[in-house]
Amino acid sequence: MSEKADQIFVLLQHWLVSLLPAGWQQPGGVVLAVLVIICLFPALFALAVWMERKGLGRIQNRLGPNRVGPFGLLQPIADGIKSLTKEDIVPRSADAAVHFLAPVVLVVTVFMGFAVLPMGRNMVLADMDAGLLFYFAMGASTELAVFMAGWSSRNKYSLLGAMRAVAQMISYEVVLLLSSVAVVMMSGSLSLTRIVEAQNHYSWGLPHWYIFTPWGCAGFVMYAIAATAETNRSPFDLPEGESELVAGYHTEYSGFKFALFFLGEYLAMFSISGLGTTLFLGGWSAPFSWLGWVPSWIWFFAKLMLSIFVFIWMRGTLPRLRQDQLMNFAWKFVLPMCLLNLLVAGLWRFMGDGWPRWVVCSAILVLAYVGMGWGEMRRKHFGARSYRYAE
Amino acid sequence: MMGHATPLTGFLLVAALLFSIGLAGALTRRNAILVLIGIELMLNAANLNLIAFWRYGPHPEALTGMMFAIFSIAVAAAEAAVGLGLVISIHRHAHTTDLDAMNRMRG
Amino acid sequence: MSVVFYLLAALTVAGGLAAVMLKNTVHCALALTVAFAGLALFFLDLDAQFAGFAQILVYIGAVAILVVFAILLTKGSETPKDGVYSRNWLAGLAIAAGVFAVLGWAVLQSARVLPGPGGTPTATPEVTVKEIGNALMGRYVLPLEIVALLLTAALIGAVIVAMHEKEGAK
Amino acid sequence: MLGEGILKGLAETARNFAGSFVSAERLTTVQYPEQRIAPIEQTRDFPFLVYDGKDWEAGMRCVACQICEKECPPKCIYIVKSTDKKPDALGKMQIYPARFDIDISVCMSCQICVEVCPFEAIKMDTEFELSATDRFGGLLLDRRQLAKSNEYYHRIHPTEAAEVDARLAGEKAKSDAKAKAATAAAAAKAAAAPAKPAAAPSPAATDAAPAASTAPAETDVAPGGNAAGNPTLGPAEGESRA
Repeated sequence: MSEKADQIFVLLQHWLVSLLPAGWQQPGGVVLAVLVIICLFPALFALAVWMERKGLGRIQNRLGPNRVGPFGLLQPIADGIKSLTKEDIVPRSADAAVHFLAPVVLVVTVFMGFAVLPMGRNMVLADMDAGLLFYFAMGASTELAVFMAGWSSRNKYSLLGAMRAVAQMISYEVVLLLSSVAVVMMSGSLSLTRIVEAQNHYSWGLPHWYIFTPWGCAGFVMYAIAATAETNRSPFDLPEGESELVAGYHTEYSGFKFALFFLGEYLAMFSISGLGTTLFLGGWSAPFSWLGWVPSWIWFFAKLMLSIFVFIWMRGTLPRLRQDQLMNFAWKFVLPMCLLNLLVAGLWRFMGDGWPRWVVCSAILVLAYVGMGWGEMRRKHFGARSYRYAE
Repeated sequence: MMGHATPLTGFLLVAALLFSIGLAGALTRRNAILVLIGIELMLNAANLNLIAFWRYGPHPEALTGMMFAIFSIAVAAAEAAVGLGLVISIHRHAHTTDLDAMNRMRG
Repeated sequence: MSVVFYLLAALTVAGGLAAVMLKNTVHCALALTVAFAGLALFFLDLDAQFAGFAQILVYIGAVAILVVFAILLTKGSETPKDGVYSRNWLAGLAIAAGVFAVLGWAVLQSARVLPGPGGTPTATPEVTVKEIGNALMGRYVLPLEIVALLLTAALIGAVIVAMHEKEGAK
Repeated sequence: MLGEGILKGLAETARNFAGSFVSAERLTTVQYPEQRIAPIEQTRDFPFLVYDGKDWEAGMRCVACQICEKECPPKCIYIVKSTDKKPDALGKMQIYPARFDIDISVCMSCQICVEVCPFEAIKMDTEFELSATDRFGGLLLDRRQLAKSNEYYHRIHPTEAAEVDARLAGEKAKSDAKAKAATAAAAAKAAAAPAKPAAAPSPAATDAAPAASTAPAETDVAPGGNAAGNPTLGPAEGESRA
């Protein structure tokens, strides 16, 4: 029975596709899967918006929206309708074509990132051999959309916000790539389905997820930092710093285009935490061997929602980082740790099974972390601020 | 997907066209950055040729064409970085990116 | 000539032409990314999956942003006062046309002279990333190390060249 | 160790998040239109004019002295003096404002008008649900809308209203005593007048007496008069402000 529940969606797809004439079967299946993704994730986006507003409320000792619908569940729909009916003002001096294209490019590239994520046992839209590289290729083109948005609005604040956002996304994309290269090194393949299968074994009931190895844990922490920065969230949301940059690169957008940016940001959050669960948290594999009967796609979406909650939790807690702190942190702390993590992963691979490799690898990583952390904190003289003025 | 319907010459013609467009851009434009854009286009046209010959060549499993293309992508990226660095530092001193104005070496 | 090929060719050539001819430099850079995307689709069409994704990642992800940053840093986005084309643009155009004529002639000649492999492609090779990895670590390990060295040198060089001189800056 | 602070912060917010489900008193907010938090006594929103007794027009304390109009920083008060006079609380005939407008869309609730008013005529209200459909006319409150009874004032600012009433009652008592003294002096003078033909030789004494009696009356009247009559800037001002 559990096998049928696990493959319920795949069987559904085959049954629907079988209704089509023979020639159209293969493309029909793909179109069906694309339709599912395009409907499912905006629905999850509405759920995430609700979770975020209620979660932040609870963190700040208040209730959060509870007027529209039971427990405020219809609040995202109300927001959606509001943003659809709002007037869409395009500044006269804005560059109309690029101004219109920016949100479209952003949402399209973010949606294409979902094609390679394995959401359940053989439930992946496109099982590419170089799936991870495809994902990062799509991730890289969102920066361009951000720049287009910032530049085309012809507004100093949005240009400043766009420059900050692009600089931040580029430096943390390097970290994102390097922290996932360690996973590729260990699983031996760029295809995400094989990475999940490599993690899908159990010893004494505990899964072989990569997060339970020293290099995997360090890699996951750095991946989480880079993921938060890549989606301009919580401590790294300087580009949309309301206080000083009004709303960063989407200042001059209103109505539906602003809703598209909002959707784009949340979809990026979903896809990057989806990739995080696939690389480090074992994708759709169950946390314990005796829980194997639960359908695989439930695990994927449970982990996804958990990481969304951690995003919200961090947003409710951490103060915003300044631009230079943010860049220094990326280039001077996280990147060296990532390179060291690659060495440690190599060491882990060739030290063979047994407890010594656990001790050695974790010792190197902890020592490096404490050493660099101490070095970083010692030089940090919290004295008066020094200002550098542009000539 | 069964073999390609388009013969090799199609790809070569497109690559040649792209190459000459890049060359035209590099030769006729006044702004230094647009000359670099032209050069990027020429490099990409060469990549397209490499991949086309690899795909239509006798031994595609030898991966030579594709390896060349990947290395050429890496080198082109490095070249673009250094080229733009130069343009920025020239702009800082001469406050112009106009190629016709950069004649201080004429002596 | 399949429809896909024509579509991609049109997209790429249009992107290239726009990148060269537009007046506003930032529009040129965006048109350049369209040309890069067209080329990446060409690579995917030629079953070079790894090269196609690498092209998107390196060119659209990095080089396009680099060009755009350079344009903004050198205040290139304002339309230049004295015309967009250099003085002797006609000569440049003539040279480019000449080059295209020569290349085109050579391509058409070769197609006529060498029938057979030039025409139909061989069976689609199953190129997996593992093979690329083995090739990179096997036959091409030397170029790989040299390119690594080159990239580091270019990284440091570009930073030093474009870095802000502390003392003695005018 | 780097990152320690982040973990402590996350733990704190987690405790807050979990706590909000467990203990209700953590939640500081209420469901506004249905439940309301009683405004604290010092709340102030927009000014209103106090009147004694039942009839708002007769009992209005304001005497259109226009000090508040001059002192108001955003200049949102507009007063037109009346031509006739009406008796005020102390029975003295006073001018009253024929027109007293406050534009609450301009008013910034700074309470300067309350501080400078020598007659305790204008106080700060705690009413904040004043939204209007017409943004200009709807937010320009005229004399009728501004006038509110002393009892209302006692309800919203109990302690302050009590002090004001005490001071006004004190002044009233003083002016009554003075009035009584004045009538007594007038009666004594009238009694002294018929005796004058009988006692012609003692005019010097009566001259001194009236001078004496008028002098103290003068000093008595001055503070009381000033309190009730046209205020002149200067010592009297200082006294009523204190």
